[in-house]
Amino acid sequence: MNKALQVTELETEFHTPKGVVRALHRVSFDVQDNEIVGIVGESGSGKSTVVRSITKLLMPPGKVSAGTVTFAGRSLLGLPEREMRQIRGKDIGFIAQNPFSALNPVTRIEKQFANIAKAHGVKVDPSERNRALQLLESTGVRDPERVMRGYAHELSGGMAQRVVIAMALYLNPQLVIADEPTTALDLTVQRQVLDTLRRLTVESGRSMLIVTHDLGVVAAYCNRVLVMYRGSIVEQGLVADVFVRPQHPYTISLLNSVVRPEDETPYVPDGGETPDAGEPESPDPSKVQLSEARRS
Amino acid sequence: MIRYIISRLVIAALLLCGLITLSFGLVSLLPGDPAVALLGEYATPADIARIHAELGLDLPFWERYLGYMSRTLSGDLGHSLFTGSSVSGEIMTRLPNTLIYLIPGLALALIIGMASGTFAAYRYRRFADKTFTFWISILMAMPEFVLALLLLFVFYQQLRIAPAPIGMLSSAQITPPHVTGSVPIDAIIAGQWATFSSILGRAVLPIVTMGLFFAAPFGKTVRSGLLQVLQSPQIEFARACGLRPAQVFRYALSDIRGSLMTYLVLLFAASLSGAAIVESVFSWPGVGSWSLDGVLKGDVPVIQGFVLIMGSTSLLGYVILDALITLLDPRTRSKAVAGRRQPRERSTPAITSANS
Amino acid sequence: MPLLELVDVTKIFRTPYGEARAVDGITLSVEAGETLGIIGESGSGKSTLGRLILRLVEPDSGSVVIEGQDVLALSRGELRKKRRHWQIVFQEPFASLNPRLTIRQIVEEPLVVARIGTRAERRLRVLTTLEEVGLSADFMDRRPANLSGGQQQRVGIARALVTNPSLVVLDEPTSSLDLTIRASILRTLARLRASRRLTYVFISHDIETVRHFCSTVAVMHRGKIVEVGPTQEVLMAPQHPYTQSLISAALPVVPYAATVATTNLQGQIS
Amino acid sequence: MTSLGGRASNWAKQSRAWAYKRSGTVLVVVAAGIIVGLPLAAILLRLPQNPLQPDVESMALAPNTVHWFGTDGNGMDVFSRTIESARLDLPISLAATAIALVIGVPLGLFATTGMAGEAIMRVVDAFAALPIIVIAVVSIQLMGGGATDVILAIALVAAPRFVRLSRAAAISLRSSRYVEAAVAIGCSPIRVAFNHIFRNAYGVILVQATLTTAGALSTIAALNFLGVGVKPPQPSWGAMIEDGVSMLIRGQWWAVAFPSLALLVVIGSLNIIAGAIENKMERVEHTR
Repeated sequence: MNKALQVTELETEFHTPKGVVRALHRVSFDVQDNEIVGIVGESGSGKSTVVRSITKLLMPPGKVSAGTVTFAGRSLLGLPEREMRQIRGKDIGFIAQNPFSALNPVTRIEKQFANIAKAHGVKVDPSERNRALQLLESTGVRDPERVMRGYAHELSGGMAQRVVIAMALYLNPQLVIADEPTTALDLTVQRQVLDTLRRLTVESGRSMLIVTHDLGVVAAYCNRVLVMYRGSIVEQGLVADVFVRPQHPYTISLLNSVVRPEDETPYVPDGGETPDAGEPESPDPSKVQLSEARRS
Repeated sequence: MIRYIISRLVIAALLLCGLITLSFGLVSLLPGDPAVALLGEYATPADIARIHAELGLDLPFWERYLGYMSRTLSGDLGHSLFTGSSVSGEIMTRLPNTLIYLIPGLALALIIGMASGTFAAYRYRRFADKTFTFWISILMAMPEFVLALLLLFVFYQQLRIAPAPIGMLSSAQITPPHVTGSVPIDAIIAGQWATFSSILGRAVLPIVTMGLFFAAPFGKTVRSGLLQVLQSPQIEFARACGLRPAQVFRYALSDIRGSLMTYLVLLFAASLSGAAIVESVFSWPGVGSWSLDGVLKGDVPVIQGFVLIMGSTSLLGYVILDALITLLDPRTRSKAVAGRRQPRERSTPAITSANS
Repeated sequence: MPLLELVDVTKIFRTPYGEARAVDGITLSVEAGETLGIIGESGSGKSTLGRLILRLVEPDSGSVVIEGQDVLALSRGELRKKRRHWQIVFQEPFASLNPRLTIRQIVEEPLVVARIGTRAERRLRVLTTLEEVGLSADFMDRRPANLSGGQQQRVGIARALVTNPSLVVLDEPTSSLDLTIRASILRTLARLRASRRLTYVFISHDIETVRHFCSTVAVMHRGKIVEVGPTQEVLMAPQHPYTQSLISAALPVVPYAATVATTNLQGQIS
Repeated sequence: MTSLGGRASNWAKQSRAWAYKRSGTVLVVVAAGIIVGLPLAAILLRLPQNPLQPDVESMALAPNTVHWFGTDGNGMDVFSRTIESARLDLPISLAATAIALVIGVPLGLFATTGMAGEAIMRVVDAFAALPIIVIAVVSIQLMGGGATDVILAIALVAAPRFVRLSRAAAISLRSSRYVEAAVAIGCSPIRVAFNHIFRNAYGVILVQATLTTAGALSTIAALNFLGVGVKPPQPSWGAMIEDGVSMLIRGQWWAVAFPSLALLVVIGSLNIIAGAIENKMERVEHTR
């Protein structure tokens, strides 16, 4: 099998007025063709930072300080923003967590499809529009014609997420990155959306990297899993191996907290304290950014 | 749709009646007697009684109120106690003089504010942003007339490239033949382009004053609004789809469009008030200096007329704004058009501008 | 006699766009010492039901009886006096704590309001309650923003328990927390239930949590309870189609992992 | 997550961060010093020249060792007059803000619902549609024109803003989770209003009060510039600027420049303090 994505020794830092905070420690993994890889971890573990570092969507004060990201034979981190922009949306599709905050509320859905096409130099004509319609239909959107002509707020959560998926897949990307794609959805809808996602990615020759905190999603949909804790990958391997024979104490603690919460003792890292008992957890870097923007 | 617009208009009409009442009430409470103001302290009781009768001041309160209301609604704003000229006529001839610098001034503020605010937001915490913040803080601390005088000193007194602050026309210019009474319009009608361009030249400093003064708070609003929206999931998704920077900026702008428009109308209302000050610095014969004169002399119909015209202008601004915001946003439009619009708070950003 | 009894409780939200029956004729009873789980998806009306029980929202019709007391018959003042016996823990721990108060002020407030104890007695009570929920005395003078999510929720639990209530409504108390922290909060709640003989109404959208935590479960769908019964029965053999679809949609973490993992852990420790 | 860098670079970074933080504090202390110090200086200190004494011998003198800021067209000392202006201008704007606060905040906090609340908001809206300077001038004319009248007029103009602000704060806080929690533990409505709503709203109100003081100062200066309000010979920055315009046109900048600078510094100081309070409030709430 070929490697669609290879990440080696990735390190990311956040430069705050209080000093430098390292968010990722030597993160290395790969995603092969036709495979779904899950990243699990708790809030602040750096799983979203991995995704943003790969796609270079990290906002200041975040900065990748070391490592390489190779996608389809090209090294991404050295690419100028211009070329990176061409890769985003066309070669790497991105699915956001909350569809309502991801879609533009005042632009018609069809216009948003057209904008994506235009950005990548694809001519917007009726056949192109038909392709979008078909894509919407294949993601399970009922009455795609009406959805195309409407706005995001007219859709239910599940339908809106399907629209987002269709947009991410619009230009046939080889790799799809999904950041908690079903967290904002209800249980019954979650399963349908994930099924759709699986059908449209690996079953159509693509690969997918999926970030989640839900071990059930990983167990049911992923081939391989990366377990992240405080900015490092503490364990990775086939889901069947990791979930049945977890090696790292944190993974064990994570699995136990779901399966038998009544007699689980939280994982305590060497020399550290339980995150919940002593000092507050280290701040989630993405939240640091936001609160600073709000301040000004 | 039609139902929605009608409901907006009805509300506007009700507010207009309230405004008329307010302007009547405000001035009726003036402690001084307009007749005394007009005739001087040594007027005989007979003279005062005659003036009272002329002005209708001897009538009971309700009759005066209803009379005022009906006259105002039919477009008659009365006559100045001092010059005897019709208030609505004066406003009609002077309003173009004010608008000739006010509109370009606001447009300038819009351009400077938009450009600098956007630039600062994209260069958040870098040198350009810090420079921007520094100059904004200075401009925000500067009252309008101080800014006007500073510009005057630099460009007229020192550099000698701006004309003297003595109004729209220098004595050398020929006054165009009287058609509408408004000098710039008459100049256009008469085809006196030299006169007209001289007026424009003299309007440059007032325009720059207005432009800089209102660019500061507007730019600040643009910057903080953009900073927030540029961090939003919506913009992240747009970038993740590979949209061009210009497209991303359009998405960001559409998100803060409503609050920017609201702010612009607030600035417009504030600028009508600032007009009095700018006009007194530049001896500009607009509505501002005229009304100020009236207020200082206690010229009741002038005050009432001015309060009414300015109030209803900004009222109209608010109504148009409210309708535009509702109709431009598909989320509120569908509800409004269905005719079952929820009463909602208009989100007016607090004005932090010092003079407004 | 059941501790909590709801009969035909209905709440209709009226908006300019029409009426929404958030809670539609619900009849329920909870025995003392029992934990009733209410499970449902967003918009099913489960949170509104929790607030109706405590009369934080006024029902349109029906009756709510707690410990033989008709809650809806109480006057505002009487209701305030009774609140110390019936408490609630909210979903968002940070949002439910006043950011300007210290932890001590937050936990002490129910005692102050109910005029319980002298200043020193209250202080002691706050201290012991905080310890009971797993927080040391160091936390007393901190503010909510300096605590982690799990710690904030412990404060929320301490505030609910400081007046020794008999009934506690838990409105998704762990859904915004991380997995490992979720487990330890649930254990704390279970321990308190045993030591204080509490009755819980546990609102959740997570089947796994309800399976481990509740003796009885009620499934809510569009304002109605579609199925109610002992947890194991309902989850093992669901009768109503909605419950069935809910359970089939759940994504369990491979069940046999647990035993293996535990042996592994024990192996490491020894 | 851990902090990075060797000991040396760490130290350099920390000291830079310290200096950065400190520079903000220094700025606020200086700003507060100006706001408190200027009026105190005007009241307590003996000014180098009599600010009310015209002198035909020394008209329109440029800044020199005797007249540090020069003299104006009547030969009065600009430095003494600039300081003396703080005696009235600052207290008047503070008093006006205080009155506006006392009227506006309770109206806003308690008029959140019902017909009374709606009516109050409509009046506030109508006020927003009126040109403020004109309203201020009209009401000062209406009342006479002494210092108290100026205070009342400015308070009248500023109060609606406080109504709007505190009402918005009260409405958003009333639906907040912790206010619901307070109701759930049995707090009385008065306790909820003070311990939970006001305690969290006073930050925004304080910021607005500081900005309003700055705005009041600017409005007072504008009124005095237009010749309304405090009567001569009592100096005020606005009136001094107005007096100096004819000198300015001739190139004698000092009679306008120094009172303008005083206005700029004082208003700027108030803005800095408002910004600092806002920052502080944010930090308390969002330390996470």
